[in-house]
Amino acid sequence: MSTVLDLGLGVAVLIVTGLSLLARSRLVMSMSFLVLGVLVAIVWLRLSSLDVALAEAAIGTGLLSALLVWLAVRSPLPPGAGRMETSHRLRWLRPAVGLVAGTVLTVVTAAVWVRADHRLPAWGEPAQAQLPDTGVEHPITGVLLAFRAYDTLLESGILMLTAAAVLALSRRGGLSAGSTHQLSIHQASAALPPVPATLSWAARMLTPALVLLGLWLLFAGSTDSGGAFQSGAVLAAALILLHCAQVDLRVFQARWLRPLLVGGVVVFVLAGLVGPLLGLPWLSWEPEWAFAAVLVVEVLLTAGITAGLYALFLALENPEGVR
Amino acid sequence: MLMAVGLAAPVVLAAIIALAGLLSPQGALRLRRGATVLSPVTVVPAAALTLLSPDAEWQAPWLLFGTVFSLDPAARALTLIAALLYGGALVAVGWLKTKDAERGSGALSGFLLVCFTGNIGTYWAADVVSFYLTFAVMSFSAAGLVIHYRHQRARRATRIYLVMSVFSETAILAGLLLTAGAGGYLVAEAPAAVASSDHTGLIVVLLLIGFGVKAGTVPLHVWLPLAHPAAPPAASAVLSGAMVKAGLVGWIRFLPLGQGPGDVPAGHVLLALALLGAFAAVVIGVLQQDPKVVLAYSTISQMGFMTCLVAVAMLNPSAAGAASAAAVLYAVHHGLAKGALFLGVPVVKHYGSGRTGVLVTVGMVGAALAVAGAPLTSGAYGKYVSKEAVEGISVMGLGLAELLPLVAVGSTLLLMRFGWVISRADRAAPRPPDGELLSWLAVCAAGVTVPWAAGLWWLPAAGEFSWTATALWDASWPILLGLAAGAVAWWAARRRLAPAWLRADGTTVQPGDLVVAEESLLTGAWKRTSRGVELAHRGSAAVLQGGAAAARGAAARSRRGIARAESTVDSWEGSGVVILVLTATAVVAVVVWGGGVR
Amino acid sequence: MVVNDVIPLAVVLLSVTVAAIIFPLPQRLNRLRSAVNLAGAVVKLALVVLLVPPVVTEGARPEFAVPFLPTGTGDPISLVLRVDPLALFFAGLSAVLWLLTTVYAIGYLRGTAYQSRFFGFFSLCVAATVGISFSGNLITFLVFYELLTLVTYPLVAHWGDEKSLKAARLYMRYALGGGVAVLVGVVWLTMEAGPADFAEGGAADVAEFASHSPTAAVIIFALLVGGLGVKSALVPLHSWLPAAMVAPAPVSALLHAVAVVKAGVFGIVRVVDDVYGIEVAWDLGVLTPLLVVASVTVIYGSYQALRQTEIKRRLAFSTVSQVSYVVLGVTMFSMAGTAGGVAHLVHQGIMKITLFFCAGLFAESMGAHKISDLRGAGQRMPWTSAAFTVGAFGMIGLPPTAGFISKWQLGLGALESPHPWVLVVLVVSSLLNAAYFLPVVYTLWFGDQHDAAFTSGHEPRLLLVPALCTAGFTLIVGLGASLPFSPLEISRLIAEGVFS
Amino acid sequence: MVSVDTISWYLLVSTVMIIFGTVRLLLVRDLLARLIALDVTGIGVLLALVALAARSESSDPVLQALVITGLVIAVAFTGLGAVLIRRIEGLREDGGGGDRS
Amino acid sequence: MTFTQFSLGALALLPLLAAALTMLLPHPVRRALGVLVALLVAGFTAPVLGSVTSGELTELVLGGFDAPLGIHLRGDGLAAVFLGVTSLVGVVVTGYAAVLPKSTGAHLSATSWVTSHPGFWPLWLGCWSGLNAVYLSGDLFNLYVSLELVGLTAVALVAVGGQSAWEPALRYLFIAVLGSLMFLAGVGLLAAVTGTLDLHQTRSQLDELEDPTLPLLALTLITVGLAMKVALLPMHRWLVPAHSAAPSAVSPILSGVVIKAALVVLLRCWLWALPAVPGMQWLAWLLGGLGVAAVLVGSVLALRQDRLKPLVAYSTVAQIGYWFVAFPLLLHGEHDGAPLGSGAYNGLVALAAGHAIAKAGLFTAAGFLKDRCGTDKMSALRGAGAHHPVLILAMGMCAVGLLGLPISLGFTGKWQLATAAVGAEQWWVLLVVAAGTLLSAAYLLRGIAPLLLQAEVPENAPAAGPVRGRERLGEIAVLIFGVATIGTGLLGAWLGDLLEVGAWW
Repeated sequence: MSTVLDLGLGVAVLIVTGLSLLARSRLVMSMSFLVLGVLVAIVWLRLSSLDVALAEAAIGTGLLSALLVWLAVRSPLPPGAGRMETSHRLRWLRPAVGLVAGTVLTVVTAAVWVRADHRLPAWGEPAQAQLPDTGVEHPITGVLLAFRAYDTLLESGILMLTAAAVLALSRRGGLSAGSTHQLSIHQASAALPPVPATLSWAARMLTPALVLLGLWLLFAGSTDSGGAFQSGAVLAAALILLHCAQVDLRVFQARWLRPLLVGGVVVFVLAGLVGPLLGLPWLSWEPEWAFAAVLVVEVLLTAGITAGLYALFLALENPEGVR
Repeated sequence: MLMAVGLAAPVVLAAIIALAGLLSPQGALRLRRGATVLSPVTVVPAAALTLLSPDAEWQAPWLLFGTVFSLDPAARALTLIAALLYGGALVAVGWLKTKDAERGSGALSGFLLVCFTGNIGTYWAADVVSFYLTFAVMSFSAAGLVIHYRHQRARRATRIYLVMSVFSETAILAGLLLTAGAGGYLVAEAPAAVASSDHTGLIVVLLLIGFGVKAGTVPLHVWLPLAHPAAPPAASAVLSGAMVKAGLVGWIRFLPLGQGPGDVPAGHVLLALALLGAFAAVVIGVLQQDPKVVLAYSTISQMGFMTCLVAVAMLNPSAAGAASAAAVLYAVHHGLAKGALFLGVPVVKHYGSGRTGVLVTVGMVGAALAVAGAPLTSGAYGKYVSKEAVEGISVMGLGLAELLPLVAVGSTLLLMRFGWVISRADRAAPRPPDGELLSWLAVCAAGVTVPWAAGLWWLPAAGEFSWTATALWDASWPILLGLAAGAVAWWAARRRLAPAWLRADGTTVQPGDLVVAEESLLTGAWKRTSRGVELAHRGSAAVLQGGAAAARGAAARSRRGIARAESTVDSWEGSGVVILVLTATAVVAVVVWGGGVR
Repeated sequence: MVVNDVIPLAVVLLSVTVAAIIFPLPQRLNRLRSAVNLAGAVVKLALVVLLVPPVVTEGARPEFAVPFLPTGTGDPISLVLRVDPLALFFAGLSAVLWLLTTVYAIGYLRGTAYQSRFFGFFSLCVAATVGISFSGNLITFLVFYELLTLVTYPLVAHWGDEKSLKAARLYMRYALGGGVAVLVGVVWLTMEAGPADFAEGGAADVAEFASHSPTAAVIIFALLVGGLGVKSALVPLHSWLPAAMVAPAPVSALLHAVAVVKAGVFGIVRVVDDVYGIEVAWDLGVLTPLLVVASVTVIYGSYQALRQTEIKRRLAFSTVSQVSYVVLGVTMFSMAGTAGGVAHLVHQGIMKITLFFCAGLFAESMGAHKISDLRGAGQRMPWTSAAFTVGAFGMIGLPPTAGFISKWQLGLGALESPHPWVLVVLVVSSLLNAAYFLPVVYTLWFGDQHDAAFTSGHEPRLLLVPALCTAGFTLIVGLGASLPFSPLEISRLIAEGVFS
Repeated sequence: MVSVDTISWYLLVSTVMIIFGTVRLLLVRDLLARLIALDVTGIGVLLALVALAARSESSDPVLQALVITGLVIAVAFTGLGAVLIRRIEGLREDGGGGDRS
Repeated sequence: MTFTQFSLGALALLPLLAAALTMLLPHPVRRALGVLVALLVAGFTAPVLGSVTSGELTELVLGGFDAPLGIHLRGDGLAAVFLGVTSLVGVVVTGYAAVLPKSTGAHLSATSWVTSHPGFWPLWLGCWSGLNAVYLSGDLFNLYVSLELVGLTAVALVAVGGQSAWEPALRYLFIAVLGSLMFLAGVGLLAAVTGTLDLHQTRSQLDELEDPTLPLLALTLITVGLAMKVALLPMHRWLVPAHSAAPSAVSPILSGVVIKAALVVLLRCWLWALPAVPGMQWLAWLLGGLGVAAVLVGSVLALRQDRLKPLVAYSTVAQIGYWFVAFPLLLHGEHDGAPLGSGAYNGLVALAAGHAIAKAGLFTAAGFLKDRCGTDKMSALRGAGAHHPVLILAMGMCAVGLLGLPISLGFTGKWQLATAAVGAEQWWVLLVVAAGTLLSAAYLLRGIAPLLLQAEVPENAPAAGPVRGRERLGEIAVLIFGVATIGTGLLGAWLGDLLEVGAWW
């Protein structure tokens, strides 16, 4: 049974992949990608990776696809198409090359995979053994915030800096508190279709539920599936909903967005600095206070991720006078 | 030490004249005038040296490659006449009233002074390098004498003189280098070294050519008839009296005379050329109109005589000592006599009339007789010892001893022509006696005495004059013959018996006779060579340019190709195609072929 | 001894320091710039003079080394500054002539723009030259050799017009091409025989290498000499030199007399004498081809000089010819010849710099660029003309100038050597030299006076004094050739070392 | 514990996704399509990692954590890309702008 | 924990922290903080360099969790060299950006476009953090994360250059991310068969592997991905617009150090993570061939440019070629003590380090001129150097480094490359080095020299205006690069010693 399921799932994934890659319309592409996200989340559930599935659902399907769909909606036709005619030669060359190269690569890679002599990771046992020292019970959270906290820190840095980057591409270079304000809803709404009242109402009603879900995911993370990323994504989704419902978030954006954005990283680094101050390596938590540290970091990280994702969304609207 | 002073004093004074330019114009003029007046004093150390220390030597191991100057009998005699001639010339140039002085007299005196140093240096040099040094100094500073008047003739003469000097210097340099390379660094060892060298013939030829220019050997004499008339008379006097003798000295010093088997071909050639010079110069000389040109041809003729002696020394090693001593003695005599004649040219002009006229006439005739070798003159002594030296050598069946007196016939003819020409020359307004007259008188007086003294006391190898009637007759008949021939010629000229083309005004044969031919020969050769080189040059340049153009074309094509390729990857898709192809190729190449997946 | 070891480094750094001070100086601080320049030059001369007694008489070899390149195995290759007589010889030349050229350049460039840049690179150029002279191995030599290429580029291009830039580009193309050839040669040789420390009589490692694989040794020799031949303007690699005459006169003077051309020739001397060793080079059979090339260069350069009507171009081709005398001397395989060649290194320098100084003076004061423009210069600019005459006589090889000394010594060397025919080359070249210099001298002194079209011949003192000094040197060096510490004596010492 | 065949299957699916995404990314002109292709490639890579994680008993936490990290990075670059696309197309809408990308 | 170990962590985390903090600050304070942090980072580099100089490999086990579970930071020779170079470039560029804020890009103010961009500061510090993380990382996945940090911040740094920079930035983004993903795919492949992510453990695990195909495939993917990020020839087209459109303070960072991050990762994979697998030489030869093409083609293309910054960018493309020319030599003599491979490796690192400094200087200078004159068209810039003698000198020094003439690391690198080639009897390398040198001379002379030396400056030339004190300071930055280009040339031997520490052999 499982074979059929896997086969079906796989084929579905490939079909949707094809659709999202080859479709002519941007909207179809992005919607297909959204579907792909859902399918992949299922695949990951099938591969017994609940956390990843959650993350995919929240981040991948939720936010990532939302970004793309939004982009497709805002500019549905590929502008400038046909303006830059490629030479006649390349017209038939491109698909041919793509086909041949893709086939060759696939065949070779598949052949290699088939011959591969898999070896199970060597970190299974030490991970089990050292998990108690981290103060968390959920192994994935343990990996994220203790064993490979460095990766996580850099990665939250990436998100923060990406947010910084997109803010920098907005008015006033993301500098002043008013910057986010100015590119926000007022200019954007002029172009957006008016939001139906029902949607606005639904968004407002949905928000507390989402916030709750987010908080649950956050605090569950230490013991069970879930964690800062999933939680942050849900919270960001809540903010975006509110934004779309034209709730006035200006004060939040002006006052809180940037502090929240950097808070996670700052506290993470400072927490990492405690170790060296005590003579331990960077980013080490003593078992005694490990849980507290992880919790603080996780909470602030969630806030940071929320802010970062929200900022990405906010920055999608072009500031006026972009030229 | 005196030697060093003798060499340095003139140079120092010349330097002062040159450096006077540092002062204000008036100051410079005053200083130069003073130096000019003082200049004759600088020959005194050299003259004193010849009288006081006959075997002086001065070594300066730090100088050049180690320098030695020393005095030997030949040098002693020649130095004395050089000192006299230069002294006379300097007096003639310097001791004049300012209004009579020639323009730029400072420069003329300066060049004379430097020339003097070079000239006595060639006599004194005891090593090849200092010989070459002094010879070059003399040669090139003489150009300053020739060009003095800067008129067209002077320029041409200077140019030709310089070209010939450069050839001469180069040949001498090569010859001396070979000599030194063969171990003859010191002059005393040079003839032996040349004789034992692997390149004896080459050295001899190089030296004959090199010194031949200076000594006026045909066909290298052409500068003489051009330079002498162009230069101021005082300068001509030293040119003819002292400087041309340096070539002779060079031969005597370096040719392997008295060494080896003798009878070398070079000797025969030299002898033939010398005789040709001695006689041909007469023919050409009598056809000239300028008195100094006539004198110049006389010099060529006389130098031919002396060259004969050198040739004889080459051909007959056993007679080498006597022949070269005779040559030196003859040179001493000829230097003073000819110097007196040259100095006399302006004297005749300025003092030839009036109270001084008689004195001038007597002096000039005396000097002319001496050159011709009239009995009781120094010329007779010189000719006598020469004849003794060449006894037994014959040319084309005629004994050289019989041929040489005929030179005196020629000389007589030439000097008659000189007298004729100069007597008809313009006379300037008489002026009170000054340095010009004084110096001429001094040289005349010296001409009477010095050769005798030098020959008898300093040059014993030359032998003494035999006061026999034969000898006196030997000295007299050529003169008489010459006078007779001259009278016939004069008569013939009066009657216009000579063919129309034969005119004695320097147009039938121009001064410098062969120079035109030689010039055109040289320029032609140069043109041909340079045309050839030019062709080769242009050819190679064309090949290179063609190559460069081809390379440029190829480079431009490849640049264009690269740019086209670049424009392909300019677009994202183009770049994407390339990247994909590359990736696929890499994977296939590495994994399939390299890794062995089949 | 310890102090002596530091002197070579100090001499190099001195010039660099001078450059570093001068570069940022604003244009208007002329006095300060001149003062720094002159102080540097004087101190440098003093330092070099300090080295003479220990090196020449006591036989000391002051040395300074820093590790430079890793070899992967064993000791790193060092940058070595070592003073041997040859090094001192060349350094002395550059020290003396730098001082004079600096004075000249200060006068020459007075009132023009970009002086700080000029003098900065000028000092660097000297630093490179001194570095070349003190180099103790091929790598160090290469370093300074390339440095020289670079720092002379802005000097050649100094006027900054299209012509200068083009000429400078040509120069760079040649010089870098040569530099690359040398680089390849040095890399190869270093791989095969180690860093090739200069040693009198040749490096032992190189000799051993040459005995195993003569072919490779010959190819490396060709690469090295071919590369160095570019700077030393061996025909057919000489075309950059006449083109580079667009540079300001002091630069041309320096280029021809001390720095670039000389560096190339000095390098050839080093390679032949101190890397391969003359015996090894002779056994490899590489000397005779080089001798032939040098002979061709001597004649061809003279011939080309004769064809030129511009003063500077004639001088440039004369350099092509004259510099090859050095190569001629070094490759004719005789001790006297080597001594003559090495001595000519200095002699040619002082004579040629005199001529360039004078050419610059004529151009500045009379606007004379062509030889025909020089008519009557002897009256208007007697001192310059006199200096020029001395230099020209030197070039012809007339006694008692320095040029005669080299020519004589080379002639003796040729007779001692297996190639006496070289004497013919010398003689023909002398004739040609006379043929192209005497007319200039003649024109100077005896040429027809031009109409009053020319400005009067003012002779600025700052330009004149250096020219007179070098002219004086030309005579002094010639007259005092046998004095202790004279160039000839030192080169004889060097030649003895080479043949020992 | 997931069977080896399943793992291999998903690895194959991921391979196809990666390669398909890459090919499309490199050859398509539309900016949004490129961004989506990039995301497909990214998901393909993550799918491979998850499949590898699934080899262990009770799916390997370390690899899962890495995948989550990878997802966040994917969002980050997609966000940056999306904003840039918006800006660029904003320029074009205003008429003009470069045409190279 | 020693201070050196502390420094290892601080080098990556301090700039990140600072980047976060700067986001909260107003622009002038950002500049001050930036300079302070730059100096601190340089300060932390010193102990690492110090301990590596004394032959010691510093290792930090983050969180106390050993590999393969945790992540190790390793301060070995390669890391130390690039940390040092990055610190140098970083400090100088930071100072330059602080003094001349208009070099940091252009942003949209309330009403119009304004030069200077406050967003530069967090992005640059974040980028620096990523760079240091790349150099130090001992873990393959961590390398991926660090690379992404570098890549995304670098893209953003390009994008702050204003509207004209957006398209190049986007193109760069696609390439950078695609490259990283290919790298990650390769890492996944390796992890499947090794079960570890640690570099050293990967190597020992692969040593036991019989079938070479999977490591080869992984290496190929990694290599192609990273070569894309380094901009090896046929994959170089993104670099030119990105590096030339970037703000003046950013181009030197991008060309100087950012592409080196990918190179370091490439070296880590080739030399540390993988043992000598048969078949690798195929890839090495492919890279070598592309390297040769890059040297030649890049130079020729540089010659054709009519704007300054693209010229300098193409020069980077050409220089990149040299690093890859070394690859075939890296594998030589792997078994016998590896002297030849080590020579090529030393040469490669020296070339890359030398290029970092020299190119940073040249790009800073190019940006300086562009900012000052408002254009980088070379026809408009002719004679621009007339008023900047120091700039001329400095650019000349940098050009020495690029030409690979002594004294510079460029020379040291070429020397070692060439000696390694002679040792391996790969004569073609000598030809390439020679041709490359001459071609680079050609474009530097034709392109840059007239800017500096041409005397005829038009009256109204933008460069002719008065030079402000700040701009003089900016010139000093270029001068520092120039002096460093020359000065580091003397450090070749030391560099060789450094690289011995923690080397793979």
